[in-house]
Amino acid sequence: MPPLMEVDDLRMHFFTRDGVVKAVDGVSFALEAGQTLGMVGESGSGKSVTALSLMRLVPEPPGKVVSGDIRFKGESILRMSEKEQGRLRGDRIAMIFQDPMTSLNPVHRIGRQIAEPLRLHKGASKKEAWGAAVELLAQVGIPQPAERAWDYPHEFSGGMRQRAMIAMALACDPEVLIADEPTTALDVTIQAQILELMREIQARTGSAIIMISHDLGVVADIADHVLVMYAGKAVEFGAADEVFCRPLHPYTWGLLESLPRHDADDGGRLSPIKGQPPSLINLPSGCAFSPRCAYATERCCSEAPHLVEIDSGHSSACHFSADKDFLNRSPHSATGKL
Amino acid sequence: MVRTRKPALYGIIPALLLTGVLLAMTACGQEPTTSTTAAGGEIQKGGTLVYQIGNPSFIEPTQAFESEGIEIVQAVFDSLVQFDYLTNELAPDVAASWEANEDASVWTFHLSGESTFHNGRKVTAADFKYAWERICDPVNKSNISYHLSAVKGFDEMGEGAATELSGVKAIDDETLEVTLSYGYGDFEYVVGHPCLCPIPKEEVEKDAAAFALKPIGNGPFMVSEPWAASRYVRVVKYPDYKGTQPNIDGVEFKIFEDVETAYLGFQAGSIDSTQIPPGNVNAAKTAYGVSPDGYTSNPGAQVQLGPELAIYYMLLNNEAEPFDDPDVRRAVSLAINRQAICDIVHEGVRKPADSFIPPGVAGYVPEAWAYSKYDVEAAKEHLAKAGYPDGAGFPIIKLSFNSGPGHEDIMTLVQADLKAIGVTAEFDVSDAPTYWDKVQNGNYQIGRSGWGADYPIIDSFVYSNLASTSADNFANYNNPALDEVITAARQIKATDERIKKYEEAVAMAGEDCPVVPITFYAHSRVGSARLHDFVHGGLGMSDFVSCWLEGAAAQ
Amino acid sequence: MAALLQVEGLTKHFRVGQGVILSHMNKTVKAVDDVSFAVEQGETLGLVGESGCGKSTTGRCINRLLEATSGKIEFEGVDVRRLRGKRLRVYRRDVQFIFQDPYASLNPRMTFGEIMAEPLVIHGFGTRREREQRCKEMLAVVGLSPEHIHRYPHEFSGGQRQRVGIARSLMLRPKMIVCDEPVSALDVSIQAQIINLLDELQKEFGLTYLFIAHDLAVVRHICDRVAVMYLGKIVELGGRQEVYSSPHHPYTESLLSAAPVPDPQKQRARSRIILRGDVPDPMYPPTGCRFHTRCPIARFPICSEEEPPLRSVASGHETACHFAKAFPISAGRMTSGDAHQQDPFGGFDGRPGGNLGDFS
Amino acid sequence: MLAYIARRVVQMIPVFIGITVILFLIRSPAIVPGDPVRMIVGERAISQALYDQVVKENALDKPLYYQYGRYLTRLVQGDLGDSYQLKRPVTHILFEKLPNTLKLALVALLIETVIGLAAGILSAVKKYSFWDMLVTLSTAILVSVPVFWLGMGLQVLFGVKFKQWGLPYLPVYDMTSRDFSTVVHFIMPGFTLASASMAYAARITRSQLLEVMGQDYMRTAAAKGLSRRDVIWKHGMKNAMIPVVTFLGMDLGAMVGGTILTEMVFNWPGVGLEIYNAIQLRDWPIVTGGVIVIVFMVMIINLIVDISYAFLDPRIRYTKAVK
Amino acid sequence: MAEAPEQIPGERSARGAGTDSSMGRPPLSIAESVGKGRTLRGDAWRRLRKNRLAVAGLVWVAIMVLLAVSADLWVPRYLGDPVDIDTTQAASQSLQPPSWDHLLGTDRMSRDIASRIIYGARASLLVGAVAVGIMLVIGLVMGAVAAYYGGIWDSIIMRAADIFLAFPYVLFAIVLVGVMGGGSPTNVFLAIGLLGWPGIARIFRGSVLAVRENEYVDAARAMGASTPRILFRHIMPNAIAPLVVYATMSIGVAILAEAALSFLGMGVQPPAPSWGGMLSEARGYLFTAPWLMVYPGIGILTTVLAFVLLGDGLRDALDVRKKE
Repeated sequence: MPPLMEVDDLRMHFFTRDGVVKAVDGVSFALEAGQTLGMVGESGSGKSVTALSLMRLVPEPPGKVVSGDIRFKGESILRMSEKEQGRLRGDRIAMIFQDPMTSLNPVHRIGRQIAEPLRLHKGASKKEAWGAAVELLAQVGIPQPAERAWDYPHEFSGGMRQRAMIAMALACDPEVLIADEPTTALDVTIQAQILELMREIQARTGSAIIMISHDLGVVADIADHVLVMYAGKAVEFGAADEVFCRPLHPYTWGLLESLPRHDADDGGRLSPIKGQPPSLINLPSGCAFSPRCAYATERCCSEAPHLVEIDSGHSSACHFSADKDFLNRSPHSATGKL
Repeated sequence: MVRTRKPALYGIIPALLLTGVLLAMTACGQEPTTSTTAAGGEIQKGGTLVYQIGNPSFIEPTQAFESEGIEIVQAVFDSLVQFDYLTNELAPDVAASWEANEDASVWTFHLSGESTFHNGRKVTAADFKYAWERICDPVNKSNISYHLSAVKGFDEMGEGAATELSGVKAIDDETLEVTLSYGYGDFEYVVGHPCLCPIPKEEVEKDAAAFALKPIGNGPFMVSEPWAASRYVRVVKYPDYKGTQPNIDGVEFKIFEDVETAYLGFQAGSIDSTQIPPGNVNAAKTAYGVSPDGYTSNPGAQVQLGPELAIYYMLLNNEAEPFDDPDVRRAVSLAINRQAICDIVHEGVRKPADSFIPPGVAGYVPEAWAYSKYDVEAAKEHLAKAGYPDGAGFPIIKLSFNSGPGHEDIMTLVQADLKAIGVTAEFDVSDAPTYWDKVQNGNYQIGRSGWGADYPIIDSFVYSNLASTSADNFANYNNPALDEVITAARQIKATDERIKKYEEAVAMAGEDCPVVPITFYAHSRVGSARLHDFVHGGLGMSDFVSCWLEGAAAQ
Repeated sequence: MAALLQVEGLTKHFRVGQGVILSHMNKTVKAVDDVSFAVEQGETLGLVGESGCGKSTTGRCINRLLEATSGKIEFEGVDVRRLRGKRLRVYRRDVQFIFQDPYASLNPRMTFGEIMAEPLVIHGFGTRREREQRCKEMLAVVGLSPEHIHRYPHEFSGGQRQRVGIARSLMLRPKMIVCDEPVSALDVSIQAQIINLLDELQKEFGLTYLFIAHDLAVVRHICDRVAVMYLGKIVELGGRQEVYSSPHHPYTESLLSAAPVPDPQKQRARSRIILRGDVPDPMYPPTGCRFHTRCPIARFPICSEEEPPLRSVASGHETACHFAKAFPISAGRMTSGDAHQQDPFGGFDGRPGGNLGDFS
Repeated sequence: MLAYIARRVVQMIPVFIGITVILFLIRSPAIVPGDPVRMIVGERAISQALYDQVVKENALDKPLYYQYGRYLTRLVQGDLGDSYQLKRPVTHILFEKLPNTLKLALVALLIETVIGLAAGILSAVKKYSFWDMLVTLSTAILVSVPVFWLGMGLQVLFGVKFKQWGLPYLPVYDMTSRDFSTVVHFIMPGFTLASASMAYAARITRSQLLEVMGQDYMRTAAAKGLSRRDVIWKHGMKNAMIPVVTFLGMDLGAMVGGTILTEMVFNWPGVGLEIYNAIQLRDWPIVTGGVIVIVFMVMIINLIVDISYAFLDPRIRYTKAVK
Repeated sequence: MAEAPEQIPGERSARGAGTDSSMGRPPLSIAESVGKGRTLRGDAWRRLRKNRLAVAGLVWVAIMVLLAVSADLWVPRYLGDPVDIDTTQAASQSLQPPSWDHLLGTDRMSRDIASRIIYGARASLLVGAVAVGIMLVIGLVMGAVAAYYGGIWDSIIMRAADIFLAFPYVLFAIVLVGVMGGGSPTNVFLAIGLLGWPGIARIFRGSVLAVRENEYVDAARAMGASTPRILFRHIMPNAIAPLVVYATMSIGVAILAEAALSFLGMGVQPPAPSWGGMLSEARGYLFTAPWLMVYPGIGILTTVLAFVLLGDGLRDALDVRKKE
């Protein structure tokens, strides 16, 4: 049986006046029901575009899928008609966006917005859909849902809006829930509430979640699988414990080393990755990370590595990930964390 | 007499609308044309004539002072006497006969007794007294009271010291006696003005506001519905009218703010008679044919270009340097190429003025004013004589006038002509009220004016503009000898004698050249192809009685 | 020795306009309410809290970008709030500011050189050439190439711009720098670069930092002492070690517990406190302890009736909780599982135990 | 909501007073040259007694502030004075003309809304297409063309030439006739008056719609599975229309005041033409009275727009009413 | 006042300029560190140049300005005097259709229309520029005061702006010129300028308020910059962009307003040529001499259009959001 959702060497490029922006340039992963995939990377690494591509929400033009495939239950989404895609969206695959402030339509009532997917996909009557919307609001923990459904988004607080967004996404019991930085705009205590809610929902509905975040902590908290992205490419993929505790890619090492911790003293000095992320129009030849990589060799500058499975279920896009000596040079091994 | 300068007209296309506001008699030279149908066929009855007018301020006789209002009054009311549309000859109307005393200071009018108001009541002498007092009553602030300024008691009433005109007496229902403050042989013409008609007191007292919108008169037409502001005034024929019954059923006076729009409507076929906007005369001549007498429109000869009894002239401030010197005034007058103005601005419709008195007014003498010709060399000579050889030392002067394309064009040409003799003139343009303020206060150097008589008498031109005692003598011309001649002339009862005396006065003034005549007005109108025997007279009034509409009855 | 900066009873009210023509109908928001702390020479004090807690306002009041409503701010023993004219300028020379947004804090129409030279120009230092020289040096200090002096901000990434912002703050050799969320707009790898830079500059120039941030980890990394703020009040103040490893205020503890750590195994093992509801509207702050509407241990009337003062709980460690000592830390702690049982979705009505809590 | 309306109404008062002050000064002898008595009585010679009477009747001997107070008091009672020329109450004169101006403005608003919105939506939805270019260019031309020139051109072409060529034509000349209220009479003047506004409406619609299409909630709507069409119509339109409706409302006010040129070219018997003629005659009561009437209407329209704006946009409706 | 520059503070250790810092960080390599710094203005200019319509507008404006400025040098000699007439010849030269002698024909007064259009451009551009200059001066001062001082000043100025904005533009311009007594260009400038300032003031005020929110303004204040410095160095340059667009468009609007006033006989007075005045003269010749109406109308249309297109282009070019 094919996996619930499968992405195969996806390349989404933007054709702009200034050149071709390779926003997503080779991303592959598979997702099973009930799994949570965390997608991490810095801004511009292509994680959001990947998520939007899964929903076919990237405006085309300027965007264009130049190669690769996205399959939902073995069926290629890319080859579906627009109508079929529309039937999938919001029904089988739903999405939550980063900024709950702007992602809700300011001139429609919350209840109506939540009811809309039901009316669209389930053919519910206005009344039924409204009732279901109130129900959903209750499920995501909005007090007095029957009254609050009549509110407009600006009358909700940030946390409540994100709950409403989640309710909207959940309306049709989707099989895949894509969350694009759902907590970035929120305070940390509210973030904890939202993450808790998502965990709760997954436990109840068994849907798969794709959690996109730049915050390694959030991903570590919620994901069981992690995809690390850099400059439009997937550089590491594996189970969360593996990726966080035995990272294979120097970029992942760098990320973890850059991060101060609030749960322990970190010895006073961070080890940042040097330099700046590359321009997506003008990617360096070879490994995109090579200019910033402390371990880069000549081969890295000329030959682009592919995502290769090193351990079972743990892959990395580095020429040297299979090299045990190389891995021993990682800061993780030095500090004995490996 | 109305100085042709009042209202709305001046804003947009003043020169054209100026043609109106004249009434009187004329004169010699006009062979009455037989007004039978030119295009053949029987006179047909019925139909409504659509007639373009500007937007009137008033349509009731007490207040009407612009041509558009007076034309309506003319159709709706009959005065004591009337003028023939073509010959301008005096004829009886409500008054069957009249006579004056020796020095022409007491006039007695005998009413025919046939005229009735549209409400059915007979017109009496008292109705005239009522109407005239209404005009003179300061409460009504009428702009036309000057017509009656010769009547005894006029000043007292104007000052509020008297409530009636002591000079006007209704001896009985059919006899009206008018005593004047001074002898005035032309008074019989004055009472021919359409606005000096009788007014039914009972209607005004019932509802003055309603009367203002739907005046009730004694003329061939009656107003059929209240005046629709800015849109139209409709009149229909008055069935009980005792005079000549009109051929047409009525007239729709369609109100247009500007002639261009009206002319568009004419071209599209929905207007029967309109003025022709400047620039279209030649094309219209070709398209519609020219009326041979200039006054009568018949199919195929629809363009009416007849002269009117009015003159366009330059005012020179005779009191102030440098125009206090007659030679300077003569130089200016000689410098102006009047023919060019007529050709360029008026498309040849108007004629160059060679006197201050327009042809058609009894007393007009061709080339009476010797300096009113175009002679650059002579102009330069006079200028040199005044001490400004080739304009050297001549101050830069201000050429004042009220705004409006017509005046601007003429002044542009005048400016160019003055430049040719070395005189630099700068424009000083203002809106009409401001301009007239300046002129009245003598606060100008060269200005412009137009003058048309309300009744075609030479006195209207001579006294008002040239007598030092006249309030309208804006040129501030002061010649005591001339004043004496005019005073003498006014008291002569015999018409021919009187006119002779006036001719003498005109010649005297011509030598001094106090003002500079430019052109004699002429109208430029066009009638529709279904319109027969339609006369628009030299007095600016249209005859709606004798015209008829082809095929109108069938519609 | 007196502290370099001494803040006592700092209060800042904002008026929120609602009046038609006159402003008498306006409401007041107490953004900062009676805040006191001191910053010693050479140390870094962290000011941490969620959005709207008043930490940035505090920083701006200290720098006189905002005028405090009341309270005392003393810098080197001088009352800052009374400074005018030239003396204010001298003070501003000594206390510099680093802003959060590297995009908004640099004038887009000025080159890096002009931006960096501006403090020198304002204070009348150096000739044109000297200033340029100094800019080049300082660019090198913050890790940029001196050639960039003629370049414009929009040509650079956030991290590079933030370096220029830092360089600008150093041009006048200040004694103290107020850093207002200097790294929160930056990506992880760049953030680490800037943190290290700030660290090094402090050592190099003997700087004192007032470090304002919402990221607990960054604060822990860079600060010597930490003040935790909630709704305009300091709820806990103490050394980094003490506050992070033995927080006395339930809010501090909740905050620490809510921030996940980038280690799945550890994260799973951590206990969690899920706070109820949202931060109340600062226009209508709760009575008593401002945290009581969300507090996991507020079970007594005193919490909603009496405002707890900041009390010392250990040497150099103060906290503003009525029960800071009565309840050992563990007593207030709940696992996530507990929280669910009590209040499945965090009690969004915001009225725990019938206590008032007028927020919406 | 009531408080919001009340606040808007209260805010209108100083503006209205300011306007009356300016208009009062404009007609006062302090600013306008000339003797006000002469303007009132016209040019005929009058006695000193009558002169004094006019001065007294019009309080011309009183100080300026007194005159203003008198003016304002009468204004509030709906008395705009009598016309110098026509010697009738200004209100009567104006209210004869006002319906014509309003009708014309409403027709223009209709034309503006239909064409402007359609063009704006078309060019936004088909951004960068040929249609978009066409709309962009033609709106630029429409805002640049002098209305009187456009009006003249339309008359010549559709009124006269078309008739001459035997094509269906539009009436241009008999605006004053009895059947003046028929629809065809309104087409050309309406189009002329609406020309520039139409272009602005199209531009605003386009930019608003484009702006809205870039908003996050549009992506949310698409993520729910709505088709592109539904996303735009169900989620985009209402948001985009809020500023457009505001513009249309404000523009109705502007058009009421901007009819002078159109009325002149089409000989349309409206307030604008009346004011223009009155300026020529220095008939200040009509001029200032006409301006006051128009300004007052503009203010009322703007107030209605503001209030309806609050109804359209829930963010405004409730923010003030929360507590 | 040339104050001797003070020593730069804290010059404790002589640090090698340009060399690696003592912390051993090499300068970062920047991908695009080639070439000179790109100014915002340069960027805007580059974007403007890509907009063909805007470039067309700019070129047309330039041509018009050039024609208007150079008119005295050649127009009277080659095309004919725009004002002077030889009355003896005028009748025969009147209303000539376009020909090689008179490219755009002659008017009733026999003057060359091309010549008059060029001089009319001078009048229009002058009115546009001066009127917009007046509204800019008033508007900038009012807007800046309202935005920077706020409070009561803001209220007064903005209420005053409301009062002026409540008057319909065309109507009030006509009334104002009517009151001041038409016929003087000064009155036209003043009327258009007086009516235009509230727009400028509002935009500038809004713009200043928005710019003032930027942290770089705070940064300047935190450094101790004086109010004038903040205003002129930081706020003005950044707040001016929308005004540039608005002012450009306003020139077009002012030209239209002047044409309307002249058309109504209240603007530039004959015989001085103006486009509106020429159209007013042309009214009677719609059929007999259509060129009288066509060319001045095209003159107005194209010139205003040029300013509108230029304004559109500037708006896009100066829009910061459109960078990237």
